[in-house]
Amino acid sequence: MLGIGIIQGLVETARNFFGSYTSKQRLTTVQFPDERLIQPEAARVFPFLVYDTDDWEKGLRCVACKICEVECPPQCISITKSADKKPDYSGIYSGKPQFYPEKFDIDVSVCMSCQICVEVCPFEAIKMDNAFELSTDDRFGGLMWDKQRLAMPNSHYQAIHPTDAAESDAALAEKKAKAEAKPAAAAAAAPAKPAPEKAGAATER
Amino acid sequence: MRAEPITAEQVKAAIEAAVPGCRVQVLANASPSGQHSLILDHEHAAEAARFLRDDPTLRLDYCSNATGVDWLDSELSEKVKVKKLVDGAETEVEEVRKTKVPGYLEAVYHLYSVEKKHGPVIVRMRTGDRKEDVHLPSLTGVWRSAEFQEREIFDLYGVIFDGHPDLRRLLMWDEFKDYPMRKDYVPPADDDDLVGAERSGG
Amino acid sequence: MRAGLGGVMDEELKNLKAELSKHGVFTTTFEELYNWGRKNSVWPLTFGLACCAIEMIATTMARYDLARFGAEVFRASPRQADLIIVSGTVTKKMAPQVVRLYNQMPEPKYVIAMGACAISGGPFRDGYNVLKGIDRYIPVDVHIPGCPPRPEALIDAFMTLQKKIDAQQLTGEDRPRHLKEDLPSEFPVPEYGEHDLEPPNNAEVWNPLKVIQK
Amino acid sequence: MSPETANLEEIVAQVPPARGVVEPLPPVNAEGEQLLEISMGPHHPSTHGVFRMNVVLEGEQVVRLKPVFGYLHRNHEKIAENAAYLAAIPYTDRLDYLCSMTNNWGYALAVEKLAGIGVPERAEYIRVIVAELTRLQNHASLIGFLMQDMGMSGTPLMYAFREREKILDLFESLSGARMMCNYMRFGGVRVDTSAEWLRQVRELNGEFPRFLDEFESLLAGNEILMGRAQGVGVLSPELAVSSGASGPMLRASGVNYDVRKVDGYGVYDRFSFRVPLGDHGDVYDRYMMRVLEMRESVKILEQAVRDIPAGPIMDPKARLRGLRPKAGEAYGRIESPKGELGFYLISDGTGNPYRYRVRPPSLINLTVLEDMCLGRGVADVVVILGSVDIVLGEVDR
Repeated sequence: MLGIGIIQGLVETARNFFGSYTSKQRLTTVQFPDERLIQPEAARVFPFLVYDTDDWEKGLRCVACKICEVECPPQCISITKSADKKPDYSGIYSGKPQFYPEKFDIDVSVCMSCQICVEVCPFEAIKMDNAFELSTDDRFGGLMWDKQRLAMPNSHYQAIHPTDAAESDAALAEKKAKAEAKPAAAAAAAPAKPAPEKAGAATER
Repeated sequence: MRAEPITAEQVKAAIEAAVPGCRVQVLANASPSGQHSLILDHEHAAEAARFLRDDPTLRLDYCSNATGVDWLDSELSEKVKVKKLVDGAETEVEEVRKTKVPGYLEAVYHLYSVEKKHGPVIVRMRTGDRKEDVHLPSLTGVWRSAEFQEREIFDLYGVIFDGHPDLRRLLMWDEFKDYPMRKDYVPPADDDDLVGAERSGG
Repeated sequence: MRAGLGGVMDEELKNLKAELSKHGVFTTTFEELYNWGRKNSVWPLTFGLACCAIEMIATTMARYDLARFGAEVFRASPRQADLIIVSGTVTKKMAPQVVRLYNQMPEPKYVIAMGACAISGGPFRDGYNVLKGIDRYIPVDVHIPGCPPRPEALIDAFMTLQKKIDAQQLTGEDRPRHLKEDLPSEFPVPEYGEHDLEPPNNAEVWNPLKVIQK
Repeated sequence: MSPETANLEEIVAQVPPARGVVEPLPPVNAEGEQLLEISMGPHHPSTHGVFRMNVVLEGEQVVRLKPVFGYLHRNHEKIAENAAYLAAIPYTDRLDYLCSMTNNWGYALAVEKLAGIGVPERAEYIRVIVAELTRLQNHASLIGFLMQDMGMSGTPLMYAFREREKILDLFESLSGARMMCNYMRFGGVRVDTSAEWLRQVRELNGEFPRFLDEFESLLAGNEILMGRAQGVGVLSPELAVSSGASGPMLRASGVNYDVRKVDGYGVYDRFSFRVPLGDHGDVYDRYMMRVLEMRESVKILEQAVRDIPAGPIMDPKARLRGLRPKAGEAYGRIESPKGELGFYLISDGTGNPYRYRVRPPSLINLTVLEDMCLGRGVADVVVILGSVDIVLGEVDR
């Protein structure tokens, strides 16, 4: 009979309508600013630079090797390498002085959030943040992030991506242990360096 | 369900047997994919294509992909050229002989058979050069799927397909003059390099 | 009208209003009412360009429900729309159409540049057919970085826009663009050239940072 | 189209030639009635983006329809030719932006062919899982959009997006992004799935048939839908094959050709699933094809999640950076939800592909748009276009 299909469809809509009063399955609205979805751990939006210790500038892990700048698909990273070396504040380079980025800019108006910079970074220095409320009316100032804007403590990374952060900390600790084992083997009684919190995170794992 | 792969040599032999005078050249592919291709000459390309489509054993009725490639003028330097030079005595001197290989544009067709479920057979055609002699026969009459793809090749590479029913630009606007996918295309200069400006300013 | 009232008076007025509302008396100014009405009935144009358009559609769907912010109806005609969300890559072939749509919208009108491509060309900025940001031809009110921005980010941008509307004054030097008679509400539509759009940008709108040589 | 019954000459004769547009149509037809030329798009709510059709009407009937492309031509191929092999993966996400996972796969498959990289078994299974999830969400949203085009304002699209969000949540928790997953790598996938994630897939997969039932009782028997869709936009199997149509559009015309079966790429030959075929090749068949394919995808998912082996997810020989395949070329194709997605790569031995070409199913499926629309009304054009399932990012690239 003509109309049966339509009535069937209307029954379905009615079921959804009334169901929305009882079932969370059918009423999926998230009242966004007041109520937020829990972002999954893997969520990524824009990169940030990890630093250890309390000083963002001294503690940046980045050594300005420029791998991310080269590999970045949309070429939105711009790095200027320093002329001098800074002491190893972050404590992950076994005390050896390292170059540092004099300038590290990411143009987030170009960034495509692909995470390739994170994958290619050999120093665990750049990671993905999950903050997304970034709308601005400032076209140039607001979307060109310099290294101060990009710097985030390692604790932030541990907070937003706990699993990945633990892995990254462990990898660093292992690397450090290896690096320390070499001189230790050569000069048997080398004075132990003050262990930063990294080692602790690794043993916990 | 998968059919036996057909080799490029088999197809070449079949075409040459069926289309008298057709010059077919097998282009070997060194990559692990092992997809070798056939270069057809212009005069017999349409006929050969029709044969490939209609031959009951090949039955390549499905032209999956048609695309253009731009090969720039290249210099082939052959180091192994061993030359005899009479310099008092006969000596063998290694000489680097450079031969200019003129560039050309190429149209590549990937053919499959829906009926026989085999493929791909890859067919190529090459233009004489990159400037004047850029004509190729259109295969739209054989496979309708080439219609838009040949238009795209015309648009982006500047290959003129003779016999195409509607050869207009596909993606760029009609007033556009360049062929942007060519390797030597230079995009219009951007008066302000924005990234540089931001970076030194900010 | 706020014009003529100083900052101190403003503060006092606010306190007075708060005090009154405690007693059940609600007061408003014409400006507040006007802005309140405008900010809660921003109708966007049904206008999708690329990837971000899918996130824009997702924003209007059940889970994120942009309708909660007064953007209930997406209008397909620019004549009925207040907001154009430039959601995706603007190509050079498309740019004249975007400007034309903007011109056809009645004042007051707003532009949200959603996603990297609309702001600056984004990942596709090196393409020969890609416009490096829609702000070369029309003024943009809110930029959302992201590729594509999450639906929440679009809602956030929408709220930024609402705040912006709310803060607008009806008189004085700082009054918004649509109340200044001498400012244009339409912008010239670029034309297809032989190699590029002509002109490649609208100098009246496009105001990039100047290169500072170090 | 079985070889026994097919009379070759008849088949070949049934393919109408491509139509030219060389001379403009006269402003009036033979009876002196005015012809009307309208430009649908690039800003049109039913064109799924920035597609444009120049339509010439005689009364209400379409007498000519010429698609105009390029409004989203963002030079994907040129950009990829100037970048490293790795850098093109996130760009492939943005081709068919509803199906980033299958785009990744198509490109990864072509590069793996080009460079001779193997893929571990677990990665192949993960690829199948994410590809079939992609198919589910693509087909669900396509049906929503198609119904929107028919005038069912909002409801089916709303339901489809409700389910789509669940799948996007899975993608996000796996890869970090809802739409632009950037998940696959040459020789495997980027991150491993957790047992919890697989459990969620199993759960979603268990619930999905219920949604499909609902969807079907909402739509399939609807008389208005039947009236609008049946017998509209008929595509003959001969023309479908000749015009390179692929995916659900080809199979709706009754041609049994599914790259998953024919090429058996990945581990698809290990799963039992059927290839649904249509009878009439009209809009309704194309709609039903998506519904039936979703049911098959559910089956594949069930088997894949059940059988997924443990093991590595990356080929040990594969490297992330600095891939330099030796000179040569490769064409790899997969069955994306839109149709046959191919990638054609030519390597000249450097770190960038010399030629990088995407075979876009959306564009090639539009070859026959005019043939399907001729003689129909304007309202049908919208529906026929909707049933082709195009995404402009892929049409124009």
